[in-house]
Amino acid sequence: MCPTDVGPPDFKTMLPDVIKKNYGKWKYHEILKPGVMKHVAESGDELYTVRAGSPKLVSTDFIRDLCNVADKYCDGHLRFTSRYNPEFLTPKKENVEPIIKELNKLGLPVGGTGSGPGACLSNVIHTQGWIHCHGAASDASGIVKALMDELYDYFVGKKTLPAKTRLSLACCLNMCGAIHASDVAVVGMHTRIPNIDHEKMRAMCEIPTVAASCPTKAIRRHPDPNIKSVVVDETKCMYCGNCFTVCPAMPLANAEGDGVAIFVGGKVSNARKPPMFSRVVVPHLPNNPPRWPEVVNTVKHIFEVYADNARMGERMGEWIQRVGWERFFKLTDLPFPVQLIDDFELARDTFRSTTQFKWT
Amino acid sequence: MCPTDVGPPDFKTMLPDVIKKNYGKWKYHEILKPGVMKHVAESGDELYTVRAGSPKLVSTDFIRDLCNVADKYCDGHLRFTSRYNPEFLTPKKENVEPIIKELNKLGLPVGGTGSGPGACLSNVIHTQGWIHCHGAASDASGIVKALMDELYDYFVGKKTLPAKTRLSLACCLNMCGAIHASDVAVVGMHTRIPNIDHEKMRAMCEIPTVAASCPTKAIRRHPDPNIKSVVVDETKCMYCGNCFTVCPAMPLANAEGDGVAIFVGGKVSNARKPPMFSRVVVPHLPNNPPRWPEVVNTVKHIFEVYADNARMGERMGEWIQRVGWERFFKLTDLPFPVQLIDDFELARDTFRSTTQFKWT
Amino acid sequence: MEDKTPMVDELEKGPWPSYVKELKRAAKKHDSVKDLIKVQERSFQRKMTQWKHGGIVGVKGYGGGVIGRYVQNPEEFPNVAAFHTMRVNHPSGWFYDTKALRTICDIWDKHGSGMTNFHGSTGDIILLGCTTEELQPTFDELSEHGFDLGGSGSDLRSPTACVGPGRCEWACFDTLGLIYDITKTYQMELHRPPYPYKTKIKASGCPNDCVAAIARSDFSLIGTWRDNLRIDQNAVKEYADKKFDIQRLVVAKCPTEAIELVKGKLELTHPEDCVRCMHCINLMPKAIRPGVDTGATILVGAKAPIIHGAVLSTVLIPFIKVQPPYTEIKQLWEKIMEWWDENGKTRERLAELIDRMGMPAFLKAIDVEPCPQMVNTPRANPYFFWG
Amino acid sequence: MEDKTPMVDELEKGPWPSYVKELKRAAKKHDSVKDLIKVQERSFQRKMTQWKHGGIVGVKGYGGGVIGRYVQNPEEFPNVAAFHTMRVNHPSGWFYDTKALRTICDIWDKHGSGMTNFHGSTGDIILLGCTTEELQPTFDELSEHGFDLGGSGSDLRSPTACVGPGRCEWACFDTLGLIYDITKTYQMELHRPPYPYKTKIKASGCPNDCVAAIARSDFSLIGTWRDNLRIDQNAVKEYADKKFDIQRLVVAKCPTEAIELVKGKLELTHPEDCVRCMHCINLMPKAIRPGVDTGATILVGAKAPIIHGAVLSTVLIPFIKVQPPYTEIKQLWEKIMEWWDENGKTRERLAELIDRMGMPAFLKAIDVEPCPQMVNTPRANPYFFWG
Ligand code: SRM
Ligand code: SRM
Ligand code: SRM
Ligand code: SRM
Ligand code: SF4
Ligand code: SF4
Ligand code: SF4
Ligand code: SF4
Ligand code: SF4
Ligand code: SF4
Ligand code: SF4
Ligand code: SF4
Repeated sequence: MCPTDVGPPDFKTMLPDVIKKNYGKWKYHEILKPGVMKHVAESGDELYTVRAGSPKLVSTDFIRDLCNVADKYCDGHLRFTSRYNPEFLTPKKENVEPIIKELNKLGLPVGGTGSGPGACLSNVIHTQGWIHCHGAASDASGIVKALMDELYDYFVGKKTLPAKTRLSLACCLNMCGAIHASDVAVVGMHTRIPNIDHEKMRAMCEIPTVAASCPTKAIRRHPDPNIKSVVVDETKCMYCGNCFTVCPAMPLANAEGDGVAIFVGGKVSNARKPPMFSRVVVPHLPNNPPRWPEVVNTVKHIFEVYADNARMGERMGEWIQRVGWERFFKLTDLPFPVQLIDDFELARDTFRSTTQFKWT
Repeated sequence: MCPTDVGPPDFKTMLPDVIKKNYGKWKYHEILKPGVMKHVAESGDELYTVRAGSPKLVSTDFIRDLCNVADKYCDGHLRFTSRYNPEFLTPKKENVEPIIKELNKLGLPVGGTGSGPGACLSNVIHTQGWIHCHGAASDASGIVKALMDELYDYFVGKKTLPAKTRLSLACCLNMCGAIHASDVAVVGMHTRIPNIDHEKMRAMCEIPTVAASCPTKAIRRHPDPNIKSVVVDETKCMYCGNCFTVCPAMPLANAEGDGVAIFVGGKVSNARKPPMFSRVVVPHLPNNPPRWPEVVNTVKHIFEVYADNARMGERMGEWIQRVGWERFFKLTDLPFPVQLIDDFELARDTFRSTTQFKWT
Repeated sequence: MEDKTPMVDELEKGPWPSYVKELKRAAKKHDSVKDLIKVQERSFQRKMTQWKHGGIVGVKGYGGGVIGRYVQNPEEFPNVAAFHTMRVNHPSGWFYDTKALRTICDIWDKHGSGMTNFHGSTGDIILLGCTTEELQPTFDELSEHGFDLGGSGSDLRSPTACVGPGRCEWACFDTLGLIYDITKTYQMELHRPPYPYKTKIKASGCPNDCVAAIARSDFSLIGTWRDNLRIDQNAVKEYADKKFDIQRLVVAKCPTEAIELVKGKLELTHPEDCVRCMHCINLMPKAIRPGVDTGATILVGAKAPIIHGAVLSTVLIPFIKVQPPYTEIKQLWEKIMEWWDENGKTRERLAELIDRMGMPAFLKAIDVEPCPQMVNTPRANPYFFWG
Repeated sequence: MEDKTPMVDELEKGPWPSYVKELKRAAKKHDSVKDLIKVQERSFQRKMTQWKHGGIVGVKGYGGGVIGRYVQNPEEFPNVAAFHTMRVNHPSGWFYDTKALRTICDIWDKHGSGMTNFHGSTGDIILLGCTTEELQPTFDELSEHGFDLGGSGSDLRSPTACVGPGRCEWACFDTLGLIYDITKTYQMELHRPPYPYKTKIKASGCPNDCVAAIARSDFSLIGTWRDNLRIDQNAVKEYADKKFDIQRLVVAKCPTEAIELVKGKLELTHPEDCVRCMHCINLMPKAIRPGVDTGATILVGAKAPIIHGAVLSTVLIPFIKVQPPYTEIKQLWEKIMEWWDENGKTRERLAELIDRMGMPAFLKAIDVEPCPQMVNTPRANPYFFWG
């Protein structure tokens, strides 16, 4: 009988010596250049970090590649960041350039650090998409690759941003990754009601449960009592997929209707302004694999307008808060369709109850 | 047969000559002293205004008194403000002091003007209370008199405030006067469930209508089918009085439970900050006629703390927004009972979703 | 019932003008007010209202304008057994000549209690306390003298306007003219409740909003301008010379950094950023004025808390010219009323209906194009409809 | 099915590291990934997912940790007919030695597809693509080598921590230690779904919140301090000497005007106003540091949009000391879980339950005193309960 509930390995066994020694006793850090940081401990010890980009969806050989670098320069230690980036840690300054060289040889960019003046774009938090999830309204890895190919210069620091900018993607509005507070979020969205499979419904789902799962009460019993299934009211369905989560007979995928929405202006950190939600600025762009040009261009355009207009150190949401959303739409030249106006539960609080606004 | 639908008199017939002549062509104004303004027209014409306080609930003789003053000094013209204050208008500067003298002789204070540096308190917007309304959880005229006796110096400008400060009162949470956006609002509140008169219920109300009127679904049919009436669930009733509005058999008045709540920090104007709602800071103070000492002292105390701490030109809500509510409670030394935490429909948006706060 | 009213008497004292003094003046002529004072004393003793729930009374041909009121103990207080109030509509801007005022006073002393609210918080002249029999004669006489009732019940309530062009240099449109016109045009809607609930219109000449339209009217018109505010540098210099701290009190408080002091001159360096908040104008009325391409912003949906919490008006039309005969404004209002009337439940105000049906549905129904000025932020949730 | 995958191949190009390249590397060893590439091509062609809705699979004794997945057309893609993912819990802070990593790789090449997510967005090592039969052997071998599963289903999900004391000078408590301890303590809750729905715990060492706890955990611990931040004036001078614009970039952006430049010195002139936003510290890490009386703020209730819109965590405990054995924190969490478990409906997250029952009811149930730090503003509506 194999052991169960052993829990994850104790992180302490995974720490390089310099960290063990200076654990909790760091004094300050410097960003030496994109992707390279120096942390200095109270003891005077130094710790150099090299951060690389990763596609998240990687083979075991990729991980072995990373291990090789770590064995060679980092006494066999490495870590990953909360945004999937591998980080190579070494007390030896002279190892930094060799690590970078090896990583570049592996095709991995070094960068993704910094905030305030001269920030890089870090990796994209993203989800499964068509690689694995049954609910995906868009792909994840594919569209992220297309995006990052275009935004590459922002990652490696050839182009910089006014402040930390977090780009995230989720392939349906479950928003795995909790990307709802990102500077820019790309979200897979259905725009058609579930395509009910009456056969499956009978076999696999309980009708009361299905009906109850719908937040807008769009689902009711099929009018024909012989059909033990349900129908969906087109005028009420908001394509949330909650019914599909509880019942496989209600898939929402639709080649024409599916696509993505773009949300902008969120943040997580408490620096300067409190955390904020991202807001919908483009309600729908089509799925256009493999390179999703509409999505890539829109996101890139938003980055550029932001970089050109925000003040130094101003997160995307802080910038928009300062200049106003009407100015954001003017500067980006994005249309303002009615879908952007909230009509959900807390809609009231998003309305403008003041005469203060700009003509643009 | 008498005429109907004649509509109100045409305001144009009521205007003094200087206004007729300069209608829409005013250039600037000055506040000469508390209660006295000078408006200058493009034409160079001058218009002097003297503003007096009024108890709103007045006799015809009071109005005749005002008319006497207007006849003597204002060519028989006067107006009232949106806060019930009579204003005496004259192109003659030399009439200003005599008008003030006459008004003072009548026992009427002159003041209530100004904003920014050196603002006076204006009149209290208020409602009917026990003088006339069936729903009043507190009085109106009585408590306002008690308040203004104490705050008198702020009206006449012996004491000034950092900025415009609007004090309002409503005798139940219907909030006649829409006092929900006042710097300080006193609101009559019930705290006991309706006292059902089963007899009256049968005679005067339709049970389904009564039940439907309750926003929290606290009302259901009386369990005894012989009693054609309803019962109220104590745990759900929020004493809103909506049932009483539709059915006279459900009065909420209760000598022990009734009292007032204090709301602060609202504003209406769009100057600097957008309009804001007032917020509950004291959920309950007892009715203690004729002078409501608890209420008067609390309001006065809030005025004083505000005057001592806000910056010049800062409305109460602007000040609180700058320093934070935790600081407001610290400075006023008011307790923070759980009733102040929202649990109504948009409650979510009032929670603090950031680590930014003060220890106080 | 004791005739002594010690608690009420207490409120004759003190510096602020006393409503008790007013009651006592009226009581000299009117027995009803004698009883009213006793009723007030009783309320003070019992800490409760002594009035019964409503009752439908009114005048011929009208559905509103009167609030029925009966005392709880008519045996004890027979003179206020029925003590209704009458809402009399006011001239826009609450301007009067003394002749008109004296006329009202005389009529009211003849038929009613001689007590009034000058004014009620919607803006009407409230004639406080009338028997059922005297309602019609009072109305008839008022009507003969050119006065009419205000609103009550599920009707359009008496519209109000700030003093505006009557005395204020900042009025961006003719608030008084507009409101008088609207009041006259919609007498029918004012006097014969046709709607699911009450509805209110208020007009303020500039964003200072001196009638609090944004807080308490279903349809708010607030003056604004599309061009740049005007600055008179000579006057700026006068302020500076008088040691008025322009930087700290004015420039630093501009919400959008639109205005700056540049070498002693006050300049609107970022005119496109000015949100017309009025602050700089308010503080330097001799030096700064609104622009000349003026009009109004229309906002909708303010109301008091019952039932879903208080609501402030929200922007519907960022800019509209306001000129007689006000056709566009009236058509818009009528379209809104039609939608509300068709879809609103009893006692559901416009804001509540918009919340229930959604702002997008509302815009579509009244055929108004969405624009970013309508919102503080676009939605954060992903739940929107197509088709 | 055509073997050509031109659309997928397109994504081998370009500067950003390519997941397609990774797929192709794994495909050399694993037939399943050959099919996976074709499935991806098919998705691109059809613009739709090719996967079926879930299916309950797992390993013995566990209720979570595996996501069942079946392809829609197993005839065409037999090697991914069943293609489940396994969530393997990570060492706190995602620290590894290469030995551990190579072990995982070897086990995964032996039993599964050789494809992974390093990491998933909750923080697990995602082993992507396993047949039903191989699940148990994979688990057994992982377990033998000291790895265990992460969460899935209605359980506690794998808790995560920022790198904290491991490398960051701002860590106000031992994020890694706490999260490791919590993870070990609650293995039961992690592996055998006991709750109405999923629940998450995340810990960030300071308000920068580098694991986004405030956005995505039902129970968020975020480091903070109660005393004053520390300033080293010599280091301030160095920044100034290097022409770093302290006034514009730091002082002017303090949200509360707590910090000021006074004669070249950077002074926390209003320490009581500092809201510990980290901004000044972030910009001048050599000169400014958090205080020394450190601990955490506990916030509750973050979640993604389904069903009532996304929620950010809200302050529950302004300050708590975070020290082993973390008894107080655990007791609090357990009380919250108990209340949620008792009252929550299926698929109702903590935040939604708080919204439904009301924050006051929640506070009462878990016996926490209300304080102003919990709210941005007190309520505006008058609807509160007594008794
Ligand atoms: C490594 C990592 C923590 C970990 O445990 O893995 C980390 C590490 C650091 N963060 Fe972070 N942050 C990390 C994710 C985050 C996140 C979460 C996320 O991105 O999903 C946030 C919140 C993002 C947001 O607000 O939306 C985050 C908000 C910050 C901030 C606040 C920036 C701001 O102005 O809003 C700082 C301060 C700064 O950089 O000035 C910061 C600062 C830092 C410092 C400088 C802390 C230190 O002294 O060591 C570290 C280097 C930052 C850098 O990249 O320049 N870290 N940091 C994460 C790296 C992710 C990556 O690969 O890019
Ligand atoms: C694998 C992963 C995405 C990824 O590529 O990284 C993922 C994948 C799925 N998530 Fe997730 N979620 C993943 C992190 C998240 C996060 C982020 C986090 O935990 O920090 C969130 C937002 C935070 C939160 O919990 O609110 C998240 C919010 C959801 C939701 C919405 C939950 C809600 O209450 O709003 C669902 C829907 C559900 O549970 O029915 C969901 C459901 C799912 C399911 C199980 C689909 C389903 O409906 O059954 C997905 C399985 C995909 C597949 O085929 O493998 N996933 N999911 C992440 C887990 C990897 C890991 O363990 O490390
Ligand atoms: C007479 C009146 C209009 C009327 O049609 O009756 C009026 C008249 C003026 N208002 Fe007002 N306001 C009047 C009610 C209001 C209201 C409504 C209310 O109080 O219920 C408001 C909104 C209050 C709020 O925001 O809560 C109001 C917000 C302002 C403001 C904005 C002040 C601010 O900083 O927020 C100004 C500008 C100023 O005073 O600097 C202003 C300025 C003015 C000016 C200076 C306009 C002018 O150039 O003539 C007038 C003299 C003001 C004074 O009292 O110092 N008026 N003003 C109202 C007098 C009421 C009273 O008796 O006190
Ligand atoms: C007389 C007056 C108070 C005063 O002393 O000034 C008043 C008195 C009453 N109001 Fe009011 N309201 C008065 C202005 C207002 C205002 C202010 C305004 O119009 O600008 C409001 C807030 C604005 C709004 O409409 O939202 C207001 C919001 C209410 C409400 C709540 C309406 C809502 O939708 O939230 C009710 C409850 C109702 O209609 O059932 C109400 C109901 C009432 C009733 C009719 C009581 C009832 O439930 O039947 C009161 C009759 C009292 C009596 O015995 O005479 N009254 N009421 C005001 C009318 C005088 C006038 O015509 O000039
Ligand atoms: S975001 Fe939606 S589609 Fe994508 S992995 Fe999560 S649940 Fe699946
Ligand atoms: S997708 Fe959502 S809104 Fe539409 S029927 Fe399903 S549960 Fe209801
Ligand atoms: S606030 Fe309430 S009690 Fe007072 S007059 Fe209005 S409806 Fe009557
Ligand atoms: S007072 Fe309000 S909450 Fe209470 S029973 Fe009546 S309608 Fe319901
Ligand atoms: S709202 Fe504007 S225009 Fe009207 S009186 Fe007030 S300040 Fe003047
Ligand atoms: S009106 Fe307001 S926004 Fe415009 S410049 Fe003046 S202060 Fe600034
Ligand atoms: S959250 Fe704070 S302590 Fe943790 S890594 Fe980020 S900056 Fe450092
Ligand atoms: S931590 Fe933030 S609030 Fe505190 S002094 Fe620094 S910038 Fe200001």
